[in-house]
Amino acid sequence: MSIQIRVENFSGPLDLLLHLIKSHEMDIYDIRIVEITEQYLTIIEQMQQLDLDVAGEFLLMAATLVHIKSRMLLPVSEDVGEEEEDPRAELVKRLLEYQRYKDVAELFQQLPQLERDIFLGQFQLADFFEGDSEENEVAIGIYQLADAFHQLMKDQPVESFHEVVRESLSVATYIERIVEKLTEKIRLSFREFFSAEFSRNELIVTFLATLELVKMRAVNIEQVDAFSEIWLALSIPPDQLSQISPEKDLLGYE
Amino acid sequence: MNNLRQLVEAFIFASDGPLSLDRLSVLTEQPKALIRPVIEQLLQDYAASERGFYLAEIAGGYQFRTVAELAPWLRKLSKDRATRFSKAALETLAIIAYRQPATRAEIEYLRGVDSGGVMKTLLDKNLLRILGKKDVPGRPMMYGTSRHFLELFGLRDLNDLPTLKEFAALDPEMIEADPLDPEPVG
Amino acid sequence: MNNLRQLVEAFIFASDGPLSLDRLSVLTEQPKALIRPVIEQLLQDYAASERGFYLAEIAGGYQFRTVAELAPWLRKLSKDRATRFSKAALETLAIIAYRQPATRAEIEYLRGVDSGGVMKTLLDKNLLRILGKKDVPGRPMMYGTSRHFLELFGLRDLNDLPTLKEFAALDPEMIEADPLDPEPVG
Repeated sequence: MSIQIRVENFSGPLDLLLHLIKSHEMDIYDIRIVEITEQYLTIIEQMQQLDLDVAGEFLLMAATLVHIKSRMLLPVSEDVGEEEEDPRAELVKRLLEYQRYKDVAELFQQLPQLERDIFLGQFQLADFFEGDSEENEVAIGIYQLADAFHQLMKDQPVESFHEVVRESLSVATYIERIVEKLTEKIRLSFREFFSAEFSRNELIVTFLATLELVKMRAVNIEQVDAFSEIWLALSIPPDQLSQISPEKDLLGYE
Repeated sequence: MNNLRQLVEAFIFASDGPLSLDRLSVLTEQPKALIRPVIEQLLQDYAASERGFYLAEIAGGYQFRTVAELAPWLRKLSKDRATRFSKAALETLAIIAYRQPATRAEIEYLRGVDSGGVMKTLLDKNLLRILGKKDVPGRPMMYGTSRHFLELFGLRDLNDLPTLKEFAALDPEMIEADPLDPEPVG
Repeated sequence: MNNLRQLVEAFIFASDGPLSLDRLSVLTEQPKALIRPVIEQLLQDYAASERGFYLAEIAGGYQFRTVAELAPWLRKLSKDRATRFSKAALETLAIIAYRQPATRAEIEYLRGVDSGGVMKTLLDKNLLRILGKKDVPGRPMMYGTSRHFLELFGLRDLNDLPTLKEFAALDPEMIEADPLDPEPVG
């Protein structure tokens, strides 16, 4: 009989054990541990002979059974005041609990299931409202968030971060920063741009970026008197600023 | 509003998920007290007539669904998008459904096997969700079933799950002994 | 067949697109001559009652559609889906959640694409907040997640986010490395 038992038909050692108990018509509260251990070990052995990859969990259960068997064989000491627990107790508890969920699992299988037994209307509102279709938006939770980060990090070389920050010293990036600041404040003095903390290279790039913006007619430079403060101001409405970005590639300063 | 019924019906029909009373109230700009009787009426109307679909109460909301008896026919639309579950996946789902919030360690103790892979599959299928971390050393993640789980199995809410006692009823010996505390359903 | 009407109604309801008479005949295994009057009846029934949707004849087939007058209302359905995100938004939010404070350059490096637009959307949705400026040349803005982000995802604080290590532990490939380890991971 046991020859037909294959480990992959069981979702785990508890499943296998339950099967053995049932097929030997044992009472789950009074498992004949010697017999069941023997049966269990035979199956495990056969599986190993068949060169099956016997999962660690099945071996662990084998060890548990052997341990319970040995405790059952020990003579019960009469002097002990408290009643000793049946060595099988924990296993029985686990088996009963497992049996419950196994039953529920079978019931789940029988419940009418969406897309298998029950179907929804396929009417798509988006077909009507062209234009505001939402590029495959999905509802997300913590898992999706963590998964997204996990996926991104899988492809990243370790700690390549700091270099990047330094490398971002491109004219395009600085154009964006200037625009960002100008969107906030509309008018800014030159001095506010050229912060004292700037490195030489950054000063140059910031300057080039400013010139580029002037060339694109996105920014005006104003100076009231010679040597007085130089002011930068946006010359186009902020909502048109996005049109600046496509030209980034054409800059060629990088 | 005379056409509230029409509007409610249209919203439920056009929504991609079940619509709750709250949501319907916001959408129709009408108090819930007005919407509830409309829903009641719709539920009755659809239940009374022999229709191809009916108004179902799912995941705390309302949704039109085809009737179960037509399943063999409707499968011919051959959409074949059904989720197929392994035994391991259903067991894991069952444990989490009843014990939520459940940690991976609990699930693995109850099943007797490593369940990481199965859990990841269920998470990917959006049937589980992470509920946060448990306030015990190591702060393990806690898992529960998702809204999509309710939708998939056509459950109103978690209380709609068959009670474990009902299960025990299938096996009289188990009731007598009932060695395990009935798990509160979250 | 007594329930042909029910069946036809269900097929039309559950189909991805309009169903023609021919197709309905094949699906129901009934001659067209029997199906035509059923359709006629359905068309009449839906037209007569003030319903939220009706049976429309589209592209040589039949399909249930919401009534045109309700379009302005139904448009509201596509709005206010708070927890719905595009892939770009999800990635950006994930990076900021895990790496905060994060600058735009960092986010764009990790994603490999411009993320300005997505970040603006997330800021508009009140999911991000500006944490100040980074003390590096250029003083880029640093972004973090907002309180609203925590509420939306049901997190008590940022420590409630799963760590990458825990996350990777769900991956079956990594578990197989040590199959005999009896300690459940949690």
